[in-house]
Amino acid sequence: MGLGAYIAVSAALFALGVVAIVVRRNILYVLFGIEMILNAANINFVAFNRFNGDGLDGRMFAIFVIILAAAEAAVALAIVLNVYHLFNTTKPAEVDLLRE
Amino acid sequence: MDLTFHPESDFKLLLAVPLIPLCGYLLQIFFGRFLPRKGDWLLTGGMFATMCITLYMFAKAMNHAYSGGGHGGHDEHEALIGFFHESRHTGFKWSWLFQTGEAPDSVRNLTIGLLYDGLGAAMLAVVGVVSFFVHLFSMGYMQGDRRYHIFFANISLFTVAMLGLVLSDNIVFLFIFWEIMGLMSYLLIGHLAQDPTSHRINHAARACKKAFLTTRVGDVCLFIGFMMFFLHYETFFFSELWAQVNADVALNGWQSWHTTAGLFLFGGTVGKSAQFPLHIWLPDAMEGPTPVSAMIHAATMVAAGVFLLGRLYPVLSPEVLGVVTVTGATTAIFAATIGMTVFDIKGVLAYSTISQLGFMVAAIGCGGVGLVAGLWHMVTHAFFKACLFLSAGSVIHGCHHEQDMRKMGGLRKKMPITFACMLICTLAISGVPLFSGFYSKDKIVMASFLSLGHEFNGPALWASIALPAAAAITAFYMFRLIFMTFFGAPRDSHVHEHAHESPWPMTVSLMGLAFLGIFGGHLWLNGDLLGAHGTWWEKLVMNEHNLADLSKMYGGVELQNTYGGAAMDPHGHVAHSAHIWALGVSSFVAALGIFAAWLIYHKKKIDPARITARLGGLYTTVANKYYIDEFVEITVIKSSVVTARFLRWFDENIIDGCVLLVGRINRTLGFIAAWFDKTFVDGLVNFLGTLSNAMGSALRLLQTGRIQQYISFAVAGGLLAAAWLILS
Amino acid sequence: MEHILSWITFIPLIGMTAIICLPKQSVGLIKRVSLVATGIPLILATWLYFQFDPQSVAGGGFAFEEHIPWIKGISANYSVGVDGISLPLIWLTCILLFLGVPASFGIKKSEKAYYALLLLLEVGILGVFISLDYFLFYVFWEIMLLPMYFLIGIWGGPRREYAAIKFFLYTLAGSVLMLIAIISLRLGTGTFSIPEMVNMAQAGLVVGPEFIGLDYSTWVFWFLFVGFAIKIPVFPFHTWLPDAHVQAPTPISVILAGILLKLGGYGLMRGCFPIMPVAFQENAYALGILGVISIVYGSFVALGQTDFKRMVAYSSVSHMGYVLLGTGALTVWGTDGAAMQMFAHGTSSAAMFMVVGVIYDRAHHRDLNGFGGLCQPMPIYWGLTTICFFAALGLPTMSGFIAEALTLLGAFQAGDPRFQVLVLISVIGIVITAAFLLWAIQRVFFGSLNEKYKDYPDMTPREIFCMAPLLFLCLLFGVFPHILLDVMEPSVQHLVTLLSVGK
Amino acid sequence: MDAYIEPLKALAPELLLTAAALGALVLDLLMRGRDSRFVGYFTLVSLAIVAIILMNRIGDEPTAAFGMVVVDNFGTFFKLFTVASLAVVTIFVLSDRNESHHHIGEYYFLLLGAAIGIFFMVSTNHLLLLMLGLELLSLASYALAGFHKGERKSAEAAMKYVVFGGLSAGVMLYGISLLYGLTGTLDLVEMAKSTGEAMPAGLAGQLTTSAVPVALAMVLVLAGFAYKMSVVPFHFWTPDVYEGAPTPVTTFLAVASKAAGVAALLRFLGALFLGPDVQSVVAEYGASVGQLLAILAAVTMTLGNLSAMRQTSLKRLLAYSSIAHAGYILIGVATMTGAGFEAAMFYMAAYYFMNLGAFGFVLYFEGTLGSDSIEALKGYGFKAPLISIAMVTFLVSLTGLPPTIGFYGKYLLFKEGLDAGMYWLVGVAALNSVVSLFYYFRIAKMLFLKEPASGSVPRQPLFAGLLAVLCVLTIYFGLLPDAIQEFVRNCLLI
Repeated sequence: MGLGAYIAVSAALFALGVVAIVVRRNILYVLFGIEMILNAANINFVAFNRFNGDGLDGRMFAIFVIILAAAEAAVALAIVLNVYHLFNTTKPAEVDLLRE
Repeated sequence: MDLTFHPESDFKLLLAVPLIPLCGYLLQIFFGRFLPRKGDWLLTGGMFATMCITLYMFAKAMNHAYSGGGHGGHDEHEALIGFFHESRHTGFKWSWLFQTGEAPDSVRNLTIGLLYDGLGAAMLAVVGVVSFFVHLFSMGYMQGDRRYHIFFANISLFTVAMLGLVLSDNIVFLFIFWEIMGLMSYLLIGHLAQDPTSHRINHAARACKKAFLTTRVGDVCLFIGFMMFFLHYETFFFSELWAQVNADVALNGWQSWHTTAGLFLFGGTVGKSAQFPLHIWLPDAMEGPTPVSAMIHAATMVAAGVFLLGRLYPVLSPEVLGVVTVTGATTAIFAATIGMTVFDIKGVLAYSTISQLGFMVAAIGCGGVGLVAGLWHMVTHAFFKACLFLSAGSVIHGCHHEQDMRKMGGLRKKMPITFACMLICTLAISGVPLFSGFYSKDKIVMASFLSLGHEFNGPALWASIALPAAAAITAFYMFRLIFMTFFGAPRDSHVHEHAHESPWPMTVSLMGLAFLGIFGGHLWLNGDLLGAHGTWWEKLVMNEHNLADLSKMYGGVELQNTYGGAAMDPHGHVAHSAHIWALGVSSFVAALGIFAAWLIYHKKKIDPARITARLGGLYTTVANKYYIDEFVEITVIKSSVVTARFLRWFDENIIDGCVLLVGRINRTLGFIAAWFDKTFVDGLVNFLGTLSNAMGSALRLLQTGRIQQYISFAVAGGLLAAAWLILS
Repeated sequence: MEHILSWITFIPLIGMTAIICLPKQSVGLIKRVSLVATGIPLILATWLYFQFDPQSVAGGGFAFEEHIPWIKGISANYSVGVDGISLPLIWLTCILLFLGVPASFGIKKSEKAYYALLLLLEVGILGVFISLDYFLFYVFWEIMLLPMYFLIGIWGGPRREYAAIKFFLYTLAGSVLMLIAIISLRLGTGTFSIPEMVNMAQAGLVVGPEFIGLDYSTWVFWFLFVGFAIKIPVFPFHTWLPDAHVQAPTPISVILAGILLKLGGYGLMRGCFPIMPVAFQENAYALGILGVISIVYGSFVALGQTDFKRMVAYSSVSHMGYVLLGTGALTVWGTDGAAMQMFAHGTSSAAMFMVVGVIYDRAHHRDLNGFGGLCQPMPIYWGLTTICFFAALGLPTMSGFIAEALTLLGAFQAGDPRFQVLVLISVIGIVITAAFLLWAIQRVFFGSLNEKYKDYPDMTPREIFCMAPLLFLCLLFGVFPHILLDVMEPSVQHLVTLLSVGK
Repeated sequence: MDAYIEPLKALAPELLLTAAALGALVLDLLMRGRDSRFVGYFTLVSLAIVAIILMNRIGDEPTAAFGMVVVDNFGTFFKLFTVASLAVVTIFVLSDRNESHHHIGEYYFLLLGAAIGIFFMVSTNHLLLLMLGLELLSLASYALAGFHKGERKSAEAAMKYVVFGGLSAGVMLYGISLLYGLTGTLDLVEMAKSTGEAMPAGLAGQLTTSAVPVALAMVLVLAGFAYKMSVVPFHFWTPDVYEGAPTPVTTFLAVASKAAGVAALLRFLGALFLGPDVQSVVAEYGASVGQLLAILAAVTMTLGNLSAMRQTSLKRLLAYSSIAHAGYILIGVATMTGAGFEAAMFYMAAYYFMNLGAFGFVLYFEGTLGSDSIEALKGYGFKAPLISIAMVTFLVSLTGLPPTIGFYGKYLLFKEGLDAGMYWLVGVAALNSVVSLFYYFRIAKMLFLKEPASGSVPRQPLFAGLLAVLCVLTIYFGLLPDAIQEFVRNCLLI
């Protein structure tokens, strides 16, 4: 299985993530979308590191990204929770006090 | 006393001529109100001094002229040119524009001085005398005016302007004084516009504006004219201008631009001397107090225009002179006809002035002897017209500011002195022999004949027909005035009862001027008594039988634009025959006119009403001054006002609101917030404002507040960027 | 006295600081301080004017120069100096600002801020006139805007906000163009020093890239020109002027018309034409046309006005047209006339605005048709007004006449014969100017007196004190023009030689 | 052992900051959150110490630590910038009248945390560390944005911020991964240096073979920076978050966080395209990237100014103005020259004074009037003259008129732009500064040209004093910018 396949997968994942962020009604799915993007990046890192390049840069990076993702998820969820309390909705489309 | 000409001392004297009244003016304007009698004595006294100086200098001039020139001459240049003095040549000058560095010596500077020649001498004397008498007269006439001291200040500054104009040796300063005169005429004609007691307050307000603006048109022409001459000859000085033009013309002949420039110069005369079609201001100038009218009509304003022609005669090309002749002759006959229909006593005089000015201008246009005759008529006319006006003023004063002749009549008994003076001057203006007017007018007619005899051309022909006719009409309406005012039964008893002779200052000045009205022309007799040759005037300016001497007037410049000269008429035969004819014709037409007036208005053989009825439309046309005023009102004034209104609209709506349209559209789209409407309504501001505002509003549509839409926009943008980077 | 220019310029700044430190309540003291802070510069400037030897700058160069390194990062220097063109304007500035203070005594709203801004304004104006360094020039140029904005915006008439922002925007729009041009000049010449730029221009060394399809000299020239033309103001950039004038309080209109408009003309003579002489020569005729349009158009629009102040404002448009016409003609007389016109108009138009102010303070309206017969209750006012108006319409013995006559004569002699046509057209403006001024006099002063103006008081000594000196100057320079022309002449001549390089 | 101690010295500021952050947290616990102001003072002190250390570093030779951290003047400049702005922000927090000063110790902790993130962000050539720093900054910022938990606006702001930020972070990561894949290294210098023979090829090689992925990666990475700098089209979060977040936080985002973005971008571009031994191909590619940035700059400033035109909320207006200013800064960046970068850095310095001042004013009058609507400003100038005059000065500076530092900054940007031949861009910028006058002076108009409404405003002398100082500095450095310019010169990247 060559590098191309990995890239294809990650690209698909990335695209899915973006789409999810844009179209899904529920905020949680939006957050999932973000996670998907991060993981798409991860796949790239690992794959590239595996196929070309010596050293562990890519894998290290992937690990860090996982940590980042966790931290970000934590913060994000806290915020979303707070929003839910104040707006009684999980639909980002309905959270639009701040606009022109 | 020593009557030889000493340039240094004499130029200082001459300088005093305008300066005395000027100082008087300054004193008067600031302290006049505090002086006893509001300071009229101050200015009148000053004017008396001025008059004395001018007369003294005039005597010198006479002496100089009779002693054949050269006496006063310090270098043979002056000796050669006979009686002619320019202070710059005797080192008496003033660097005006620049005084330090290189500039003073450059052509760009203006080093000015005095010019005192025959023409100047005569004019100066006339102005001095007349304006003194006018001052004197005013002391009586203006009593009780609420701005008495201001009036005196202004009228003396008016005189200053004229004196300066006569003395200036370059056209720029002539122009400057010319303009000042315009200002003063504005103030003086408008004198009553500030007097709530005057019932014609609004007329005065209009009249003064009209006078200034109309003459201003002429002034601008004059400015352009001498600008064009400067462009080619780089000098403003009369003497240099004459010399260079004639040298140039002698070499290359007259060029077309000479004519153009000459016409522009003549435009100045047309404006100031109230020639057709710019004459419209002069009748309205009646709104000023009578002494002012006297000044304007006799000594200052209108004389200035003729004087200018005299000064610039050598630079006018024959074509221009033709135009001058036609204009003058036309004006003469045209104004005369109107004069017959006017009932305002001052109005008659006003139109007579215009017509007489026509005579002068036409004569100058004829050139040669005509030039002299025209200028001479200016002198004689100054005397009798001043007298006529003052008499009219005296009548009006006597009749408590009643000006309508139809209300007068039979005043002969009530105010004998006035009557006498007025009669004398009427005889003079009608050109009755032995009165001053005759001599000049007769020479004018002669001049027209002469030029016709020399060269049969349209202008000369028109002049030869129009001028005698005008002379006849003049005689007619002047005597109409006399008969209606002084003879017959009083028409308005009320006016008649209260009529009274005027106080001494007025009568004295009347008599003084009347005297000159008789003898202003008779002075010709001295020299060699009864000898037909060499009147004082001819001595002063030329010898009519030898046109080459015309150059004496212009510092020995050989004139290029006038006909004849000794060669063409060696023994003066043409001149002689023309003289005989002129004598006959002018005496005849004068008699004719007077007789007709006597028939109609004294003997009442013919009822004027019938004639007017017979004439019908023609009469009304004439009576309405040929509708010139209305015409101007419509064409010039209305059009410019309309233009102004339009341009204002244009400015406020098009220029300032260049893209107001965009604003409108946007507003209808409802994109503009209220404050914006309020703050930026038009102009570039509006353009920028509405445009950017509209775009702003469009952009606001992006900011929906929905995070996911934001993200989709962002992604789209990112893709665009990527695409760009890939494609580049 | 080697720092006299700096003193003249910055004494008002000291005065401003002093005023800021003063308490709001002590109005009298504030007024006195501002009188002093404007008076001292006036004295110094007068001394300077008569101290100045025109011949010393005959071949170019400047007098009373100061050069101090300022911003090393871009090698901009604080270098100042005067020549025959700037000195009279500096003098004029000091005069008008000094007269502007008593003229402002009528203002009753937060005086402290008002006088502080007034003094700041003076600093800006004087700074522009003395700067020989383009960066410095620009800084001062912009500093002027702010006080002007607030002076119009806070103390102005009903539509003051609109007028203020309009003034600000127009000028800013011009000055950003200027900024771009200045920067590219800096890049092209490697210096900010105006004299050096001029010298390089003489040697044809001012070169650079083309922009929006125009070659370097052309676009830089037009950018600078527009920047200054808006201030002059030249048709069609003039529409800010009437609004600004009408809304501004009297003393501010006086300063606006008297000096700020001159900055445009001065800028052209100092910072635009000599640096781009070739482009100038190419476009000289266009400038002449613009000038004539301004003259004729301005006078006609003025004739169409019914608002006294608007009329006067448009008369400024008309008069400033002569500056362009005269300079464009590229003759010494023409440029003399232009330089003189700036001074002449500075005095006469300032006086005219004071005239308007006097009547507005009494009647609280400016409708020309609403007056009539005012010469009866107010003879002095009528007298001064007449002098002032006749000065404005270029009556001989008034400085305006000298200026206009020289301009027209100069333009008529221009090497380019097409200018003669322009002159012939422009004289229409002269007649129309006379027309609307006299018409105004007739409508305001003559005729039967309107009852409600019957008992108006005549001009107060303060008002006379504000107006009389200006009229006196009009007369003085009209009768003795050499007092002014001698100072200008050498510099003007040098300017003309600079502009006619390669001709 | 020294091998570990030496680098730690190099990291002293970061460590100290971390200590301070923890200290703040602990202190808050000890105080039991009675009055958190004390924590604020503690923060100020620690910031001061850090600042002193950093000052002493200016001019030192660049050193490296752990092969990732680069300690150079460029970094130090932005660290100082961060510290300085943080100090002001802290003062803002302390004098925020809408803030109950209880149990908000973590406020300061979060600020310090964000600072740590910035510190790492600006001092590395290694994409991993850069990413980590950026994320740290972001996480802290999310929390700060939503700090007023009870307020819906604040919560919404936080949510939008986190979603948008998360996405951008992901996108950037993806871009980085692509770069890594294309060049086989995460070190920018390496990337630019490698000739392309090696397998995998360096950037130089890839540019010749596979341009499309490079372009993609480039855009994705730039998107990350653009988001931090709030450059169009990644600016959408800005107005909403600025409006919703507490004003001090907004200030922090507008100044410090934006600066961090700029710094990172400069570092990225500098290392990649302008380094000493960059491949010529790469350098050329940098030019076209510069073109892209130029376009973004034009769009950004125009859009920012136009949208600011009709705002009713002062904070929102300033948000758009900050977007516009991001555009101006990009001019300097887009020139892709050292001088251009210098201009950009100087403009950041200018931006520091004027924007802190402007936001300070917002905070002040929010605190006194309880609203940030522009209408509420009517006649405020007559009630609180000092700060209103200061505000006008800031506005003048933001418009870019003399005699303020804003003008000089703009002058430098224009100059470099013209020097780099981007006439059209400078033209757009000039037009923009005219347009910007509209809305900036709408505020000035409200302040002074309108008649004041009745009622007086409570005074905050110290706070007003701070604003006055900023105002004076704005003018002082506007007239004598040499000091700052020298400083910037010493801190240049290239």
